Amino acid sequence: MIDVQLSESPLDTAAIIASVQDERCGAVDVFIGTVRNQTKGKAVQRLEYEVYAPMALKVMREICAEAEERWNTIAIAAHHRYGVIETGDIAVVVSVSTPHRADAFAACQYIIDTLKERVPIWKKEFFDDGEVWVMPHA
Amino acid sequence: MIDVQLSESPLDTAAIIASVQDERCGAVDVFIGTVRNQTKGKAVQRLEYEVYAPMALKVMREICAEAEERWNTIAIAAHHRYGVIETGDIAVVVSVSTPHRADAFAACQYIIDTLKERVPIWKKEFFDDGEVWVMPHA
Amino acid sequence: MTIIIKFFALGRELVGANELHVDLPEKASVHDALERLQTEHPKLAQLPSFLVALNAEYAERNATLKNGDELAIIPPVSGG
Amino acid sequence: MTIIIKFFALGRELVGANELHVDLPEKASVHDALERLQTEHPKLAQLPSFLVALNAEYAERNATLKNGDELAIIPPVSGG
Repeated sequence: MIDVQLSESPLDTAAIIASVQDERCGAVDVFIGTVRNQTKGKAVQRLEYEVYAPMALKVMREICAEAEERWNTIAIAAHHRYGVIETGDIAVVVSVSTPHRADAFAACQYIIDTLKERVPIWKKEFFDDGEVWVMPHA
Repeated sequence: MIDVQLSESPLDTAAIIASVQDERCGAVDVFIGTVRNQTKGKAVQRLEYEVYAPMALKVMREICAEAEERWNTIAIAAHHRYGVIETGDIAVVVSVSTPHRADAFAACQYIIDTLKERVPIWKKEFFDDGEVWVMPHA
Repeated sequence: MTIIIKFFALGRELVGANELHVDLPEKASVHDALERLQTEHPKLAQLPSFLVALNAEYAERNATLKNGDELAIIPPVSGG
Repeated sequence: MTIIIKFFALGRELVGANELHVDLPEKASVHDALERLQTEHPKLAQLPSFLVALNAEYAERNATLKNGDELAIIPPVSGG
């Protein structure tokens, strides 16, 4: 089972975790990405995420399918928020259930690492004195 | 912050995750260990966990402190259930918040791997036709 | 033929539009579309780098376009 | 002196007790306590392996005991 979603409203971590649980599974690994209150020592007021939705969903599905092929997984959910997000809020949740735990860690880390490289989502940080599009790979 | 607990009642994953969240953190990794409905193809009816409580808490605290020393973590919670557990129920939750995600995965995986090696907790599986103490390292 | 070009994040701000409809000769490539774009919107050069997507998939610059295609300028992504 | 020996899981079932109070000569070691135990509870040999903990910490078998110490027989653990 692969479930990818984009959401403008807050992500419900408990529901996302519950959606991957399965009696065949001994392990669930969950990654939760939150908005830090500072970047390189500078206070962040809030973030805004922009998304190319149809492509983002397609790429997220591809990445989850790659993980599913590579590790022994039962269910994968990856939800990303967009729009305005306050510091401390959750921007992304990746949840993977597997029969055995090493697969859960490896698949979950692969998905979040690859999501950050390939999924067309952009983050703008708002500071007291300005705003900037974050460009990690520029 | 290190928080270790043993609990006879169901673990509240959402509360455990919330307890480690912090605005300095960009990442939380959570491992949830659940009771599978079968072992080597044989249907498991339920499990019973027995614990040497004072020592288990001490060893859990040591393991979390080792992770805290080795990786850049902000908060760590590790809760283990004991007593009778039905299949599908949660036996253990480890939750680690960090500024950066690689530390969250590494610390969380270290804690659950080491917990399974060192913490004095024992699992008995109940089948239709008998019961057995699980001995992974015997 | 006409193609749609979509812009996001810094690219959108530099061009001042979410999308443009651009007329191109038949069998034009992604590369041709980008040349046209850079001539008409020189500010796009301020994007440190970008990839392109064709109909919601990453594409090479020598890919051939057809009428109605959706081309997207993908600045360095920063999700998660 | 008297020490307490605690049993868990299969060890508890083989001995038929959660804990025993055992009298030992002064300066007896963990090893001495285990020898006594194995003589009085030969079924313990059915434990495929075990570690020992002294006052809730893993201990070596040559550790010296003192009055009131809590020794625990730790069968292979299986938490998580």
